[in-house]
Amino acid sequence: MTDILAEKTVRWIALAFLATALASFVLPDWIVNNLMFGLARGLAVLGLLVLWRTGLMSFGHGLYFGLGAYTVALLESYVGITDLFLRIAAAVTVAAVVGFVLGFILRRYRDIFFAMLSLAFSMVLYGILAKTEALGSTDGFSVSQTTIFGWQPGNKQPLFIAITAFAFVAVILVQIYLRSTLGRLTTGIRDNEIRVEYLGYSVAQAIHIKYVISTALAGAAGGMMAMALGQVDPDSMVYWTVSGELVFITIMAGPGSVAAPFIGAVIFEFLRTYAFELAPYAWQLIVGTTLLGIIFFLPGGIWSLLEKLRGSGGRHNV
Amino acid sequence: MTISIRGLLKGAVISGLAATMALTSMPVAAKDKIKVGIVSFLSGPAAGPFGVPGRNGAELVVEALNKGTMPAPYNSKGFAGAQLEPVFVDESGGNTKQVAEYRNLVQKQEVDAVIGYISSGSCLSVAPVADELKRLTIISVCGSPRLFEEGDRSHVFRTTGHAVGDSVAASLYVRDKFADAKGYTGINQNYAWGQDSYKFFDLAMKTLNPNISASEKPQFPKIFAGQFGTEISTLSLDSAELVHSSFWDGDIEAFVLQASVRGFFKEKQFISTLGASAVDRLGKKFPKGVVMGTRGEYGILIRRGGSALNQWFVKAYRDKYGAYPLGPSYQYGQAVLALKLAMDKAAEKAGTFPDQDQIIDEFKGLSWDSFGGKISLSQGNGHQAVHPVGFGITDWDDEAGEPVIKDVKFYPSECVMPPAGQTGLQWLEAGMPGSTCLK
Amino acid sequence: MSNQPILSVKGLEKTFGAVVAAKDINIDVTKGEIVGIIGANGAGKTTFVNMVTGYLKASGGSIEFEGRDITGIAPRRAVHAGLSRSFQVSQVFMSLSVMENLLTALALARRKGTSLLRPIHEAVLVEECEAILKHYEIADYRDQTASTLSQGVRKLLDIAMAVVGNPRLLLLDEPTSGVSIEEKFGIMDIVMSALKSEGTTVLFVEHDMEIVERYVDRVIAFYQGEIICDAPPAQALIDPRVRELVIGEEISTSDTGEGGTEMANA
Amino acid sequence: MDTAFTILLDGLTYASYLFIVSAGLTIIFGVMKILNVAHGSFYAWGAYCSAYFVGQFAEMGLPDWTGFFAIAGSAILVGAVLGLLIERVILRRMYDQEEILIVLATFGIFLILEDVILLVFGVNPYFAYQPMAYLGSIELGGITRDVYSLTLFALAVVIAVMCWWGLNKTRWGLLLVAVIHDKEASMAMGINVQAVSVATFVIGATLGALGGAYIAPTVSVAPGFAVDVIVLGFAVVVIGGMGSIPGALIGSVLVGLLRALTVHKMPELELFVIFIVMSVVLMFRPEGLFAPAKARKI
Repeated sequence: MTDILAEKTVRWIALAFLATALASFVLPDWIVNNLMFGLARGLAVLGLLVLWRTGLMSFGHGLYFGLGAYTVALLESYVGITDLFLRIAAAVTVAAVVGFVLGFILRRYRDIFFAMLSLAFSMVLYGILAKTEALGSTDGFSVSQTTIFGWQPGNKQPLFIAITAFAFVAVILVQIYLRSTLGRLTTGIRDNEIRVEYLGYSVAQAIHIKYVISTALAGAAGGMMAMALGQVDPDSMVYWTVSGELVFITIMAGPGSVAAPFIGAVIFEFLRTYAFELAPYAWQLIVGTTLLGIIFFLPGGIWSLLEKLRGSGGRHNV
Repeated sequence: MTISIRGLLKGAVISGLAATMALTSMPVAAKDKIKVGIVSFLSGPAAGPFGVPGRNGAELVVEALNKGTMPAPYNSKGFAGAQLEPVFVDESGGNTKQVAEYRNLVQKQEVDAVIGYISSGSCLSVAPVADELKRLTIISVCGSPRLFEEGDRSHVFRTTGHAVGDSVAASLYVRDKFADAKGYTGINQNYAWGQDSYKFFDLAMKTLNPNISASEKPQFPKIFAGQFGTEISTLSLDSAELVHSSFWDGDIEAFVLQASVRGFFKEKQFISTLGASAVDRLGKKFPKGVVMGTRGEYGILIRRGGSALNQWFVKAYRDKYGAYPLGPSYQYGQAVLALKLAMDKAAEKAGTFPDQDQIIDEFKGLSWDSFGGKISLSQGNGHQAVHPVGFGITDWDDEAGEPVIKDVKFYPSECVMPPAGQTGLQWLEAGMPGSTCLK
Repeated sequence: MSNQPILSVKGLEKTFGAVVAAKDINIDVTKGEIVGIIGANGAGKTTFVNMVTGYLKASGGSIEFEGRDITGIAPRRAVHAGLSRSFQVSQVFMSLSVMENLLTALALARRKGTSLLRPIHEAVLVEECEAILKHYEIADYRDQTASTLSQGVRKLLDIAMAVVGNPRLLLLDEPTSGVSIEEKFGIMDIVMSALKSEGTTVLFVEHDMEIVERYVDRVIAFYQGEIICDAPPAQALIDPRVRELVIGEEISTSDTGEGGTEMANA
Repeated sequence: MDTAFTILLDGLTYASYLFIVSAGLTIIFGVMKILNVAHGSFYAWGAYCSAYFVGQFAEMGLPDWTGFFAIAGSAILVGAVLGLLIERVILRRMYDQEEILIVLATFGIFLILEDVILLVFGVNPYFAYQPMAYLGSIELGGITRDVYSLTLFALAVVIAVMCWWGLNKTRWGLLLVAVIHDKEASMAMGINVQAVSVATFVIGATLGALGGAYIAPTVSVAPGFAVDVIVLGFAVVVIGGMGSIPGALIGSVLVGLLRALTVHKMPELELFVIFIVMSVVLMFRPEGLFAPAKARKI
C-alpha cells in the first residue's frame, strides 16, 4: 500500500482526484453533475479495462451496472434505506455475487463468445425488469436524495465528494491488483494461456477473479449513477446500448492507465451534453463520428494522446 | 481532438461561471424575455405521430402569443409582457438521459420553465428532479396516473388528463354501443404504459360491463416490435370480439396494416385509445368502424366546428404545417396557454413581473378555456388537470376525401376520473365509487 | 524412495479417432536419469509428453509420479506435483520482456494465496532472476521483448521458465528444434549443466542423434505409437530396427522432417 | 389441431423473417470475421428506400405489383452503394484490428447512418402497403392470413437455396469456402481475398437491405425501427453458429417456433425467450449449434 502511494503516477492521480473534489466548490452545478456522472460511469469502465487487458471484452456489463442501480432503488422502496455507504455496499455485493456465479460459466469462453454470452445474460435481466411491475417495469423507480449517517445534505455536493473519494479508492485498489503477481497474469493470459497453466496457475481462476472485480466495479458504478441521477430504469441501465456505451468509453479512454477510464467517461458526458444541445436531431451522428475518429486516429485512446503531450511516448503496462 | 475537447471544457467552464453570476444577480424587475424548454420526441419512432405535432402545436401558440395575434381571451401580447424564447429538446434516449438533459436545461441553459414530456417514463423520472431543482415544469401529454399519486409535487403541473380517464371512457363507450358483446381482450405494448392501460381498462370493464368476460390471453408484444403476425393469429383464435389497444406511433400503424389485410377488423371490434395519428396517416387504408379516442377534447374528435378558438387553431396549424393538428398539438398548445394565463394573473396581482412562486400560486387550481373546451387543474392539489374524455367511430367522408369520427360521445370528468385524493387503481378496484356514470 | 521409480508409466494408450498415437507404453524412470526419447515425426513422442504432463487425457493405462497416480490430472496439478515441461515451439509471453517472463514464472512458483497480491518487482525475486539469466547466459537480453528474440534465446527462456519451480521431473520437447547448428550444443550444455547441478530427472524428446549420444544415459525409441527399443545409447543407436525406422530416415531427411514422416508411416 | 397448425405457420413466418435478416450477417461474419452492427442500417435503408419507391410508383399510378420491383431494386441499390462505401472507406483499413474494435467501428457507422436517415427522410413514417394489399389474403387453418407474409417464407427458402448453391456449386463459392476455412492459406494459394471480401460484404449488405425492403410493406417505416433487428439477428446467428448458413436457418426456425409457441401459450415470456435460448445454447455449445467446435486452447 505505502509503496504504491509512493509511485509518481499514483501521486498524480491522487492530486487529480483531490482537485476534482475541490473544484465542486467553484464549478456550476451542471458541470459538477456531469463530472459526477463521468466518475460513476468511469468505475464501470475501469472494470472493463481490467478485463480488456486480458483480451476479454464484455458486451453485457449493463447487467451489473443495472443490478447496482436497481439494488439502490429497491433498497429504498422496499426497505427504506437511503444511506450512502449501505447503498454502495449493497450495490457492490449484489453485483459481485451475481458476477461470481455467472463467472463459473463465462470463464470458459474467450473472444466474441465471451462478449455475446455476456450480452445474452444482460438481455435476460432486461426482459425480467421490463416485464415485472414489482420491479418498476420500464418506468423504473425514482431514487430520493442520499443520506449520510442520517444526515440529509441540502445539495448533491457531499455525494459528489463521496463518489470522487470512492473512485479514488477503487483506482488505488485496482492499481495494487494490476501490479500484483495475479494482476500481472493479465498480459500473460492474453499472450499464452498454455504457459500460465504450466506455471501452475489456473487460467480459468485468474479470469474468474478479474471478472468478479469488474462486476463489483460495475455494480458500484450503477449504484452511484442511480444516486447521482435520482432515477433508474431498464432502458438506460441494462439495455445492450448501455453496455455498448461502456465498451465505447473503454476504447475511447484506452488501456494505458487506471486513470484513463475516468478521463474518458467525463469527456463522454460532456461530448454527449454538447452534441445533444447543439444538434438535437443529429447527436448520434456526432457521437458515432467521434467513435470512428478515435478508432482510426487514436488507437491507444485519449490516454495515449495525453502521454504524447507529456512526451513520455510508449504505453505503460500498468 | 484535444484542442476541441479542451475548447469544449473551457467553453463549458466559462459559460457555467457566467451562468452562476447571472443567477446570483437576477432581478425580479420586469423582464422582456423568458426562456422555456420545450421537450418532445424529435427523433425515434414517436417523433412523427407525437413529438413533432406536439412541438409544432407549442411553436404555433408561442409565436401567436408573442405577437399577440391570437383570438380573445388570449389576445394580449406576450407572457406577463415578456416574449417567450423556446428551447426545443429531444425526448428520446431513455429516462436516465432525460433526467440528465433536464438538469442541463435548468442548470446550464437557465430556462425559466419547462413544458413537455410525452412518455410516462420520462415524466415520472423528471418530476422529482423538477421539485429538487425547484423549477416550474408543465407536463403536457404524459398519461401515467402515478405522476401525482406518489405524493404532492411542488413545481410540477399536468395540463391534461391521464390513462384512467381513457380506459374508463373506453369501457363506458362499450357499455353504450356494444353492450351485447361476449368477451374482450387486448393488445398492448409490453412496457409500463401498455401494461397500465390494459389493467385500468380491465378493471373498468369488470365494473361497467360485468357480463362481458375477460380473455386469458391478452397480448403484450415488445414495443416497436413491428411484426405482429403471431399476435394477430392468437387474437383471431380468441373468442373475445372486443380488442382493446393503447398502441401508438409505428406500432398502431404496422398493426392496422398487417391486421386489415387479414380481415381482422371485420371479425373483431377494435378499440384504440391512442391511435388517432394513424387515422390521418393511413387515410383510406384505416378501417372504418374502429372505436377511436384522443384522450380528451382534442384532435380529430373536435376537428370540425367547435369554439372560435378551436377553428383558429385548426386553420392556423394547417396553414403553417400543412396538416391537421393532432392530439399532442392541442395538448402542447394548451400547456403554453396555461403558462400565459398564470403569468398574466400573477403579474396583475404582483404589479411587477412575477417571480416563480407567484406564478405557481396562480397556476394552482387554474382553469381555462382551451381549444377543445374547459380544462381545470382540480386534482393533485390543483396540479392535475381534469376534462371530459370522448370516443367515436372511424369513418370516411367521401366529399371531403378525409377520415372522420362519427357517433362521438364525451364523458364528463366527474364520471371518468377518480375523485381527488384517491389513486386511480384504488378507485377502479373499489368499483369507481362516486362516478356519476354508475347506473 | 530410492529404488522406487520417480515416474512409472503402465500400458498407456492414446487414440485420436482411428489414429493410434500411443499403444501399450510401459516406462519406468529412476531418479536422476537423463532419458532421450527418439522417433520419427508422428511416432507419438510429443503425445507421450503431453499425456504425462496432463495436456492430453490418456485413453487407457496409468501414470504414477513418485508413487502417486497422476493419470489425467490438469497441467497445473502436474506442475504442483513436481513435474514441468518445455515446448517444441517455445511458449513464452511474447509481449513481455525476458525479465518479466522469468519474474512471472518465479513469482508463481514461489507464491501462494494472498502473497500473490504482492507486487511482482520485488528485490528478492529480481536478484534470483538475475542469477538465473546469468546461469542461462541470456542476461544480455534482460529487457528485450520476447517476440523479438532469436529461436535459441527463446528456447533457453522457455526452459528457464520451466525450471524455476525446481521440478523433480522435467520433460523437454525437442529443446534444439528450430535452433541453428551453431547454437544447439551451446544451449544443451547450458541446460544440462544447470539440471545436473539440481539433480533433476530429465526426459527429452530429440531428433538430433548427436545430441542424444552426447547427453543421455538411456534411449527410448518410438515407432507409430509403440516403444521399439529401450536401452543405453551405445546399444540403442546400433539396434537395427532403430537404425531402419528412426535414424535411417533421420539421416536421409535430417533437414526436412516431413518427408521422413511419410516414409516412417508408409 | 388448428392451433398447432397456426403456431407452426406463425413460427415459420417469423423464422423466415429472422433468417432473411440474419443470413447476410452470418455470411459477412463467416468470411470477414466481422460482427457487423451496421447490418441494422442496411435493413433500415432498405426499408426506407423500398417504402419511398413503392410510394412513388403508386403516385405515378403504376399498378400495385410494380412495388415488388421497387423492393428488389432498393435492396440491390442499398447493398451496392452502402456496402461498397463502408467496406472500401472504413472496414478495409481495419482488417488487422481486434474483433472488438471492428464491432465498435460498425457500431459507430450504425449511429451515423441512423441520423443520416433522419436527415434524408425526416421523422414522419413511410408506408408501402400496396404490395401486401395486392396479394390479398387466404383462409388457412380456420383463420385468415395475408399472402404476403406467406411469400416471406418462399423468399427465405429461395435465399437459403441460392446460398447453398452459390457456396457449393459455383467456383466463386468454393473460393469463399477456402477463405472461410483459412484466410492465410487462401492468400498463399493466390486467391484474391480482398476481392472476395468486397463481394461478400456487398452480398451480405444486399441481403440485409432485402430484409428491410421486403418487411417495409407490412410496417410503418419510422426512425429507429432497426435497433431491435440487430439484437435479433445477432441472437439467431450466435445460436446457429457464427458464419454458418445452415446454422442461421436452424437458429431462425428454432427461435421462430419457440416464439410462436410462447405468444400463443404463455405471452408473458415472449419478451426474452430468444435470449434464454441464446444463453442455453451458448452454455452447452459455445460455438453455436452448427459452426465446427474449435479445439480449445487448454
